[in-house]
Amino acid sequence: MLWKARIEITLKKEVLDPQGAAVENALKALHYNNVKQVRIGKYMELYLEAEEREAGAKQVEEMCRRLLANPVIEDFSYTLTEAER
Amino acid sequence: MLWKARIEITLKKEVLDPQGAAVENALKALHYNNVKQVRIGKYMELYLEAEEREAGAKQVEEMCRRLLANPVIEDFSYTLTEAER
Amino acid sequence: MKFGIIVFPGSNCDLDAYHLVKDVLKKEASYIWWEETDLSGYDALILPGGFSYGDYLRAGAIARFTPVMGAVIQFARQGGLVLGICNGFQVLTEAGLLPGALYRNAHLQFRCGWTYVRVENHTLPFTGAARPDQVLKIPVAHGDGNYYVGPEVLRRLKKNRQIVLRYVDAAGRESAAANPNGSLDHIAAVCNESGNVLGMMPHPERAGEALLGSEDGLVIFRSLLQYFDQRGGGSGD
Amino acid sequence: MTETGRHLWRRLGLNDGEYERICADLGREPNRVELNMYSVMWSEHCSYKHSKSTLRLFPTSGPRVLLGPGENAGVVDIGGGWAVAFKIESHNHPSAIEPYQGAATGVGGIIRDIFTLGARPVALLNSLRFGSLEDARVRYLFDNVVAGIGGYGNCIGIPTVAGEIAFEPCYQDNPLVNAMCVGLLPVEKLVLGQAPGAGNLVVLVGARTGRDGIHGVTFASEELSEASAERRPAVQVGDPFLEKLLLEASLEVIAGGLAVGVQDLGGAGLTCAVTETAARSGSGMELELDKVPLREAGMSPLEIMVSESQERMLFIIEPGRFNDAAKVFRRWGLSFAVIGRVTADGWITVKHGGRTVARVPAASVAGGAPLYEPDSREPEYYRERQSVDPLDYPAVEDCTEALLEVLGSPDVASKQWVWRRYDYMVRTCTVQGPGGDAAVIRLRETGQALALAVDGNGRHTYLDPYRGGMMAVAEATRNLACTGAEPIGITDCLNFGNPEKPEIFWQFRRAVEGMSEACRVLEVPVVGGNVSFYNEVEGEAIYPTPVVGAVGLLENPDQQCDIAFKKAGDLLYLAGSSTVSLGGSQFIKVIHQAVAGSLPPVDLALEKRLQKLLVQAVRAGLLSSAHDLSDGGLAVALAESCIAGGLGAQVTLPGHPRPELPLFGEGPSRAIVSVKAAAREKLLALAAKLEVPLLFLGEVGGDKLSISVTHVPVVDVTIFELKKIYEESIPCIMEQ
Ligand SMILES: Nc1ncnc2c1ncn2[C@@H]1O[C@H](COP(=O)(O)OP(=O)(O)O)[C@@H](O)[C@H]1O
Ligand SMILES: [Mg+2]
Repeated sequence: MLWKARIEITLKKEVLDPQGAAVENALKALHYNNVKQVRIGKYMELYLEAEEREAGAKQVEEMCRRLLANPVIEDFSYTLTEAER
Repeated sequence: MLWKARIEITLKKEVLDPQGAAVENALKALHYNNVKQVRIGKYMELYLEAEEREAGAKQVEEMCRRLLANPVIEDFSYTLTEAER
Repeated sequence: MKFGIIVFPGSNCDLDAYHLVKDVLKKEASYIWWEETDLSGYDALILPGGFSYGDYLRAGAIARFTPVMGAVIQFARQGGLVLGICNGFQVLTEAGLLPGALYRNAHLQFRCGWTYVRVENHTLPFTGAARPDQVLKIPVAHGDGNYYVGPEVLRRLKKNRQIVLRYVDAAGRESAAANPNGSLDHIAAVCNESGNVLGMMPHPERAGEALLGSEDGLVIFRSLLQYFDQRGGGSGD
Repeated sequence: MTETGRHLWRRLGLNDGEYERICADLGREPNRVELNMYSVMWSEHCSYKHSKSTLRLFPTSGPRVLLGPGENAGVVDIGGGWAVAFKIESHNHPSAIEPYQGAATGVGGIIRDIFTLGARPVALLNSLRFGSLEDARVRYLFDNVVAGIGGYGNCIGIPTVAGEIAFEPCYQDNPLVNAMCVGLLPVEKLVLGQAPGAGNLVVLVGARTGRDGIHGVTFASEELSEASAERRPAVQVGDPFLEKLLLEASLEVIAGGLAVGVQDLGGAGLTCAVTETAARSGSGMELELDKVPLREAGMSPLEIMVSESQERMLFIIEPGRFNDAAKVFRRWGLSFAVIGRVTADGWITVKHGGRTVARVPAASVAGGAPLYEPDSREPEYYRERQSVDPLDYPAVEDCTEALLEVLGSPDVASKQWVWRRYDYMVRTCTVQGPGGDAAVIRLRETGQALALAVDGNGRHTYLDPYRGGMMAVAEATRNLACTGAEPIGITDCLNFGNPEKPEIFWQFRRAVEGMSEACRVLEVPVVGGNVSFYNEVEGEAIYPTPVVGAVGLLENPDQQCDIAFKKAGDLLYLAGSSTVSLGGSQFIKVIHQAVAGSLPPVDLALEKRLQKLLVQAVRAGLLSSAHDLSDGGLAVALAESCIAGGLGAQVTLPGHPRPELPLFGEGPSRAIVSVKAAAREKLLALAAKLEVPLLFLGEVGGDKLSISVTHVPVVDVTIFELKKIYEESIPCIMEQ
C-alpha cells in the first residue's frame, strides 16, 4: 500500500523563532494587526510503501527522530493518508 | 473570535526541490528504500482575531498571496480552527 | 603530529584547514573521504567548514550519517582530539558528540566578518596556549550559528566549564552588538564533558596569517601541538 | 509558408527572413523540434545578431591572451605555466521575476563557464542595479538578489570579493544582476568547448533534465511586459550543492586528461551545448534522447532539447577513457549518461523512441543566424541634457551638510549590509575584501596576487555613451592600479534596451566605441563578455549600462596598497587630472535631483600615465594609501579613506567661487595618495618622470576631516559622524 505522509516540524515553544517574529512584523507593517504568535517551521511530504498504516506510521516516526527533526530544538507531528497511485 | 491558522507552503510541482532530493537520498542511505517523492516546504502557524470563519479565511488567503508564499514558485494551503484562549 | 581533515560532500573549508596545517604550521595533514571508516594513524581530526550536503534540511544533519562519522564517534570516545569548525561544529552537535544545536542566525542573514571571542577555559587541549580571558580576533561566516541549548544543559555546561569561547567586543566585553548571530549566552564554542571534542563557529584557520588580517587563530592550533608534545606523542586510539 | 506556420515561428521570436534562411540551410521546412532549436539558438541572447558586428571593435588580443571572446570565458597568461579565466554575465530578466533564484542561478551559470575550461573558480564579483530604495518592491528585489548571490556562492565555497551597486529609477522593474567569476588553471590543462573525433562519446552529467526554464533565452530576448509574465518559463531553482560536486568532478576529469571537450549547459540548454561544441569542431552528433536522465516523466523531445535545467555539463570523452571518467563521476555521487556519439557529418541527429525527431546542421544552428546592422540615431535627450550647466543650480549653503547627504545616499554609502552576507574569506586567499577600490586575492599556486574590480556608471553613459564607455574602462582599471596591480584583461557586460530602436542602438554603438578606444590606449584586451539587450519595461529602457570587470596582476602580494589612511603626518596628494565636472555627478543627483550636464573630457594618455605611476609607486613601497576618485568626487574619496583608516585629514584646495566643484566634481584619471614624509621626494620625482601632475592637498591626522577652499573652511566634520552616516544609511533603509 502506498501512503502519503505529511510532516510538520516546528521549533519547540521555548526556542525563539526569529523568522516567525520577522514575518509577524511584516504582517503588521501590512496592517494585519489582528495577527499574533506567528511560528515558522518545515512542512514535508513524502510517499512510502507499507503493508499497514501502523508500520508506515512507525517508520515515519523513526525517520523524524533520526533525521528529519532535531530533538534539541524541534518537535514534529505527522499524518498518514492512503495515496492514490 | 480567535482562530488558529495552519499554513502549508510547498514548491510548485514543476519547480526543482534540491532539499527534498537531498533528504530523499539521505533516507535511502539510511535504508528507508520504500520512500519516494520527498518535497520540503514551509509550515506556518499563526493566530488571528476574526468575527467569522469566512472573514478569517479570506484574510489568511490574502496574507499568503501577498507575503507568506512566493506565487512565482510556491503554492499554499491552509486550515482554520477555533482556538481556545 | 598528524591531522586528518574530513571531507564531506559539500565541505569547502577543507582546503583552508589543510593549507594552515601543512603550509603554515608545517605539520602532516591528509584529507579523509566521507566514506572512510579507518582513522588509525591520526592524532587529531578536523571537521571543516562548508555546506555538507548543501546544509539542506538542517546544517550538518545529513553529514552526520556518513560512514566516516561512525569512526569519528569511536575516535572521540577513545579520547581522540576532534575539532569541528563552523559546519564541522554543526555536524558534531547533530551527531550528539556536542550538546546543543545551531540554528538560524537571529537576524536571519548570513554573516561574514571579523569577530572577537574570549577564551573562557584555557585548560583544554584546544586552548592551552591561550592566556586566561585572552581575546582572539577570528572571523565568522555562517547563516546558522545561533547556539541553543536547554536551561538544564546550559547549567551543566557552565558548571563543567564547557563553554570555551564567547563573542565579545575588541575590549573583551559581551554585548548584543558583538554577538554575530544571537547565540544564547554569547556562546561561540563548546566542548564535550571530557574536553577532547571542540566545536566552534568562528574559523581559526582563516586567522593564521598576518596577510589575511589576523594570526589569532593559531592559538587554537598551537594549543593542540603543545598538548600533543607534552603528552608525548601517543595517538588518540 | 502557411499562415499557422508563420504564427508559430513569429511566436518563437523568428522573423520571416530568418525562417527563410532556416529553410534554405535545411533544404526543407523545419519540423517543430528543429524550429525550436533554431529559435533558441537564433535568439539575441545566443546569437548576438544585433551586437556581433559592433563587438568586433574591441581589441581582443595581447601578449598574455590565450583565449579571447568566442569561448566560455577569456583566458589570460600570468606566467609560470598558470593562467586566469574570467567572464561576466547578466541574469537580469530572471532576477526581475524571482530575485533570489534568478541571482543564484546567475552565479551558478557563470561559475560553470569558468570550470568548464578546467579552471578552479577562485573569486566571484557582481554588479547590481535597482530602482529607488523608497519603493517596497525594490527593497524586496534588492534583499533577495543579495541573498541569492550569497546563497549560491557561500554554499559552493567561492568567495564573493567585490562588486558594485547603484540605484536609479530607470531600473525599477528591470534590475540588473551581472555576475562575474574568476578562475585559475594550469595552461596545459585548458580544455575547450568542442566535440572533435567521430565516435567519441557525448556524456551528460549532473542534474536531471526537467521542464524548467524552457525558452528562457527567448524570454530574455524580449522586453518585459504584462504579457511576457504570462509566457515566462518555469523558474529555475539553483542547487549549489550539486554544482559543488559537479565542479570538483569536472576539474578532476579535466586534470586527468579524460575529456577532449567540455561544455556547460546554460541558456538554450542541450541544444546550445551540442550545436556549439559540434560547430566549433566541424563535427556532428547523433543523440538518443531516451538516454537523458529526466526529472519528470513524459517529457517531449522538444522539451528535453530546450530545457534550461541548471547544474548540467556535457563532456566529450574518448571511448577508452570513459570508464575512468565514470569512476570520478560516481565517486562524487553524480548521475551521468552517455547520450550520443560524435559524428563526422556536421549534422545533429536527434533520436527519440527509435525515430529521428530532428536533423539539423550544427554550424547553421549555432552560427548561422543573420547578423544585423541596426539603424542608429542620436536620441533627442542627448544635446538637451548636455547643454545644462550644473553651475546654474543654486549654490549650496553648507558643504558639510552636502557631504553628509552625498555620503549617505545609497549609491555612495557603504555596501557592508550587502557584502557581510557574502562569504568573502573562504579559500583563505582574500588579502583585500570588499569595501576598497579593488579586491586582492593571493594565488597560493604561483605566489602572485590578482586585483579584481567591476565598474560601470549608467548615468554617465546615458548622458554621454562615448565618454561614459571610456570612463567605465578607465575607472575599472584605475581601481586595480590603486592596489598596485597592472591590468591584464577585462570582461564586459553590456546592458541596454531594445537594439531595434535606433536611439538605443546609437547608445550601444557609441559606448562600445568609447570602451574600445580606452582599451586600445590603456593596452588592456577584452577577452570575453556578454550582451543583455531588451532591458525595457513597457517601452521604457534602462540607462545604457556597460559594466566592466577588470583583472590585474600583482607579482608580490606584500606590495599592495589600500584606501585607508595609515598614519598621522602622512602627506596627501591628488594625482592626475585637475579637470572635473558636476555634469552627471552624484552631487547633482542627490542635491538637485537631476541627471544632466556634460561629462568632463577623458585624457586617456594621462590615465595611462597615472595608472603607471600608481603601480610603480606601490611597488616601490612609496604609498601609505591610494584611492581612486569617482562617485562624489574628492570630498567623498577623502571621507572614505578617513573612515577606512579611522584617521582624519586637513586639506586645503585652490580657490574657486563655487566650492562644490572642487569638492564634488567628478572626472577620470584622478586618485588621492598619502605618503610618508620620507617618501615624498621619491614620489615627486617619479611623478615628474611619468608626467603626472601632483597637487599637494594637506596632511593626514586628527579625528576630523577639514577642508578649506582658499583658506575658507568649507567642510569640518568628525570621522565618527562620517562613519555613522556612511555605514548606517543602507541598513537603516532596509531594516525600517
Ligand atoms: N560584450 C562582449 N564583449 C566581449 N565578448 C563578448 C561580449 N558579449 C559576448 N561575448 C563573447 O561571445 C561569446 C558568447 O557569449 P555567451 O553566449 O554569453 O557565452 P556562454 O554561452 O558561454 O555563456 C563568449 O565568448 C563571450 O565572451
Ligand atoms: Mg558557456
